[in-house]
Amino acid sequence: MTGFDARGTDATMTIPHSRRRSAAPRALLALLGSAALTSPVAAQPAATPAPVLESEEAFVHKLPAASPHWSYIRGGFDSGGTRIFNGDTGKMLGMINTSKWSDLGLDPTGKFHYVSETIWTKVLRGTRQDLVAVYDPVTLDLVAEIPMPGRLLIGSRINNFVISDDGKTGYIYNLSPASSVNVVDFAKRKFVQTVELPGCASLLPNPGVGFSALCGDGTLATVALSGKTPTVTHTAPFFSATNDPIFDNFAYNRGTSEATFVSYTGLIYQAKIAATPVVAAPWSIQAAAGLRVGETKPLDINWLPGGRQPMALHRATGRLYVLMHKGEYWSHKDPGTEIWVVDLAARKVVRRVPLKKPAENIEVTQDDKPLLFINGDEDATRVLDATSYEQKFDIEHAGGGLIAVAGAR
Amino acid sequence: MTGFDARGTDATMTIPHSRRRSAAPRALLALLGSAALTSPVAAQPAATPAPVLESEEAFVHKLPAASPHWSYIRGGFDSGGTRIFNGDTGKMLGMINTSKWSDLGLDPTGKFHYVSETIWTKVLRGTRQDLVAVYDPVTLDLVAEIPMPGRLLIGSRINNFVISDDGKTGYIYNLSPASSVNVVDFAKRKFVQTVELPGCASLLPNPGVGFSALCGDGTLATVALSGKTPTVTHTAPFFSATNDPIFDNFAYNRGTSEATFVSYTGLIYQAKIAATPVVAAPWSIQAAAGLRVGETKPLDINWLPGGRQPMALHRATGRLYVLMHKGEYWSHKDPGTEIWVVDLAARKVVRRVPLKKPAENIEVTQDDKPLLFINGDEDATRVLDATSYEQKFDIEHAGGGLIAVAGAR
Amino acid sequence: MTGFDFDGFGEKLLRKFAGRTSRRSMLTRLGATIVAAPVFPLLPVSRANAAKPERSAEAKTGFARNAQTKDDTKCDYWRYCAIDGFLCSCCGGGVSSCPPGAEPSPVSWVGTCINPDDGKAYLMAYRDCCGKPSCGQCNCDNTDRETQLYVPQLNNDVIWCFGTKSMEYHCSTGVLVGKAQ
Amino acid sequence: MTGFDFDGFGEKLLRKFAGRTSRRSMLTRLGATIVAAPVFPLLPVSRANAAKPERSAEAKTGFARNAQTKDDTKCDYWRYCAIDGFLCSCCGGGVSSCPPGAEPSPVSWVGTCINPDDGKAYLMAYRDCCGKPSCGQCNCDNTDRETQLYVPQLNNDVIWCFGTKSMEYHCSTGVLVGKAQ
Repeated sequence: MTGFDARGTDATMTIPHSRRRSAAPRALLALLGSAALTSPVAAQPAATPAPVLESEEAFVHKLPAASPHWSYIRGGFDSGGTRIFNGDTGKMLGMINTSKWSDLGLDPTGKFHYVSETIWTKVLRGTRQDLVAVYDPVTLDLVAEIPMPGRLLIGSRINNFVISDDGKTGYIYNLSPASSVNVVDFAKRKFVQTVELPGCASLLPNPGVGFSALCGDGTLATVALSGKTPTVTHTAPFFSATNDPIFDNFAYNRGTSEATFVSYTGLIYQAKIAATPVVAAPWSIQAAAGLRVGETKPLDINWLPGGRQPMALHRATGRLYVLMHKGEYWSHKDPGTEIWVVDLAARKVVRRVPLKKPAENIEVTQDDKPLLFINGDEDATRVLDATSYEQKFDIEHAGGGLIAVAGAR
Repeated sequence: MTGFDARGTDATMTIPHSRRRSAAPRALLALLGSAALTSPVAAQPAATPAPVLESEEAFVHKLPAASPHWSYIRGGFDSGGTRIFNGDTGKMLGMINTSKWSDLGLDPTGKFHYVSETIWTKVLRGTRQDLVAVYDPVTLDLVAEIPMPGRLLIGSRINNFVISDDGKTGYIYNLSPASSVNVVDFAKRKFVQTVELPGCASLLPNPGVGFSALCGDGTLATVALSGKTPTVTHTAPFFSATNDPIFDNFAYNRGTSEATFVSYTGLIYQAKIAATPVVAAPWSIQAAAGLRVGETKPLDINWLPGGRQPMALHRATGRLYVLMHKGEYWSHKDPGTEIWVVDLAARKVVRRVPLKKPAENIEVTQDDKPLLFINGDEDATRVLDATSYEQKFDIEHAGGGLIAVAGAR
Repeated sequence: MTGFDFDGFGEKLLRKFAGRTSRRSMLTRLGATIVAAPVFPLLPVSRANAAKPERSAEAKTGFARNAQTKDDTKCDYWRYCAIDGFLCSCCGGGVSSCPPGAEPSPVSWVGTCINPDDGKAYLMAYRDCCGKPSCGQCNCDNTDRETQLYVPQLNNDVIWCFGTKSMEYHCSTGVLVGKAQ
Repeated sequence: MTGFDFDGFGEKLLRKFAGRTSRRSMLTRLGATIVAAPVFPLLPVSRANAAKPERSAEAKTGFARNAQTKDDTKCDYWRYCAIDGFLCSCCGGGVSSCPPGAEPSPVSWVGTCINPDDGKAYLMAYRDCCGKPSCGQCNCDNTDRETQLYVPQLNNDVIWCFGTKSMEYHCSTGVLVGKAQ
């Protein structure tokens, strides 16, 4: 277990006791300081009638039992830290030390929080270190570090670090610029192997098999890890990575092992993830709303999906929440001005929710009274009821980055 | 010379050549990608009439000869980097890698930029490293690192890292929480010694002697370094560190070895820094403007100095620019709504310049057509003509932190 | 120059509470020259105290005239008269306790604040919680009797994370130490 | 699926310009599978070209319809049709050169932009300058033909600082590689 190393701070603490005690009286006075008050402090209780006696002890909070309404919200590009908020109250509960170049992984079994990160020994310079840091989810203390080979540095990706359903294995995407995946054993807390994955990225756990990934040739790759050496298989091509790409920040339902992809033009693809994944024929989100389908040609203005984390899936109801904006093709990073609520089974847009301010990221809690969290450039996160679509409140200074909730991926 | 260590990034580059070449065709295709265009790229010049041929080579700029109108502006609390701007154009010229917990030192002889910094091997954890990083002022490349014992972590202080007039010695303040000063030989690029300085802080170079510092007992301490062991002497007390403190971000004139201090109530103290410093009797900035003097008593509203870097001195003319606001005593961090221009020799406020927005930091260039730079919370830095007081322009996203110019300290 | 006897004050505190804290050796090592605040009793604060409000000069700072005693997640909460930074009470901690995973500094800067309920002055120890990035919530910068770096324990810009495993600044608390007058 | 022959393209470039660059070994090591752009010629751009503007579909993206060719410190400069980040031309560098002390990445992501002066499409190599904190000036995020991480060389979120001494991101440049059609 690699814990903190306090050598540096210890060094500042080893000043001989005598050094302070032997200081000249004038110096001591100065160090002790003086305040503008005229009487010395007495450390005895005053004899006031019926005093309210309280005791203040220095202690460090632990997190209460996790609520499904908690959200984990990244700061902006240059800020470290992921804040945990209670969506019912808007109160901050704590912070996970996600360094600037890191991805947060929430253990599906709830036992740990994992941070896949890249840090240098001297901030911007020195020796590069790639590792998974393990945090206790109750105390938020660092409990271990697992060194590994390199990982890709990129902003705002939710599928570059995924965890197997049993919480025992982590998969970390790397581009160097060759493409590969680090497999890390979380039970033994050690790096296992690097699997080459040329031309693919954006990972999905594949229970009992290994993992799957999207590929630039329009296929879904599946990497089986049970044999002596990893084997990679591909589906037939089902989308065009350059003509109508699907957002790599897609949604995944662990319960059913189903992935839901949305393309730039608004095609919805659903895939059953297994040893041999099956991808269903896509359908149009605009058509599901009774509108004409999205097009790739310029000057064609339509409602299109967009943002950075542009969709969220409520697993139990199969409702997909998609950030939509009006624009031309290639506006796929534009923030959403509406949330479209899609009933995946019925293939219907059941609600269009206009937003007061555009949003880039969206996530939904996985309980039966779900909340929606949305944010964007403005550093505030907004909380909506995911059933009534009432906009409950804003959490100021929550951070404008990726949003995670327990059980969503 | 300690330079960059590229081991980490090297590790990501040592993938065997064959690994990429031996990749499956489908995978290679995906890695190579495809674009939406229909024709392959030809790397030959097209036969267009009278082509404007240009050659684009990858190169890295060097800074031009330094202008006295350049300013060095810190980012906000959590951002790294000090941006160099040309005050005539508002253009950014480059950036010095000032890490979050660091102080910038501009070499009075112009040969180097120094960054006194504290970094950990793992961002927020790991081994603490205190050092002075040395940068080439033309290429902005790191040329050396000088390890040293601890230094104090604090925001927005200009006098915790000062450099002797000959550029050969750096003095770095430490609080651990005992008070001391690291002496670093910049010519030999090595740490020399730590001098205990109980009860004092906020350093001044003291040419031929060592350094001086302000003390909590209201004195000025002088540390002589010429003997075998450092000797510390003190002036008589001349101010009250708790009843009317003087701002520790004071102004210093290297040319005359004179320090100018301003107190919370608006008293101006001038001191000649020498082996035995001489402090003149203070006088009131408000009286110098024809107003009643500042008071410490509550409910007394007056013009008072305030901010974080609340004053700037133009050495050649002896003009002191002070950020002033209307308020009560203990409002010493309030941003200035006016700049008061003080003729130190005449002891007169010669101009009061109202500001469109309040400012927390101010600096003035040292040439004969000086510019004023002011900023505050809003991340823009404003540029004013320091003679006509015309507000020239705003530099957006300049950073809201400390401002440095060549020759000012 | 009049002032606190911080040294004597610290010694008294140590004698009184050494038995209650496991941090004694740390405190001894640091000395008592800076207020060390691992365990402090909250001395009596009678919110219904009928005594006339204190009319000392200190009671009348702008902060003190407007302070409240109900909501410790606001900058105008009475204890915060000299706090600078993010309120731990907005970060998953409390008015005198650290958010999960942060570490309280054993030393602190101090302030003297007026409780509007009884009009009396109390000594506050502002203790930073360390080892995480900036909390970012409830940023306050109050400056009653706050002075400059040459009196470090009365300066609120110093990162008071001495002796913690990581000196990175997360948020600040206000521990009530006792009556100041 | 139609597309660039990036591999062939890279090989040609290498053969053509290997003699002019000292980075040959680096390029060879990286392979030519990603556009490596240490030294590129600017192929002819006739600003006074009287030929009729290209009316291809690509010419008509929202970005292309509004792009200008005069000011390379603005997000709508024609070369920046797929750039994401801080413009080096606002950071002390140039449209295709790095600010002092930053290091150009030998590899880059690419885009295809229309020059409004001749209406033709050009291949751009967006090369990051690395090893300094975020420049912070002129933040742009243009997305013409920008795709997702599974086609990394057409994705503008990747930190393209492979092979540099420090992978920290400072700013981005747009190097003109040649005509695309």
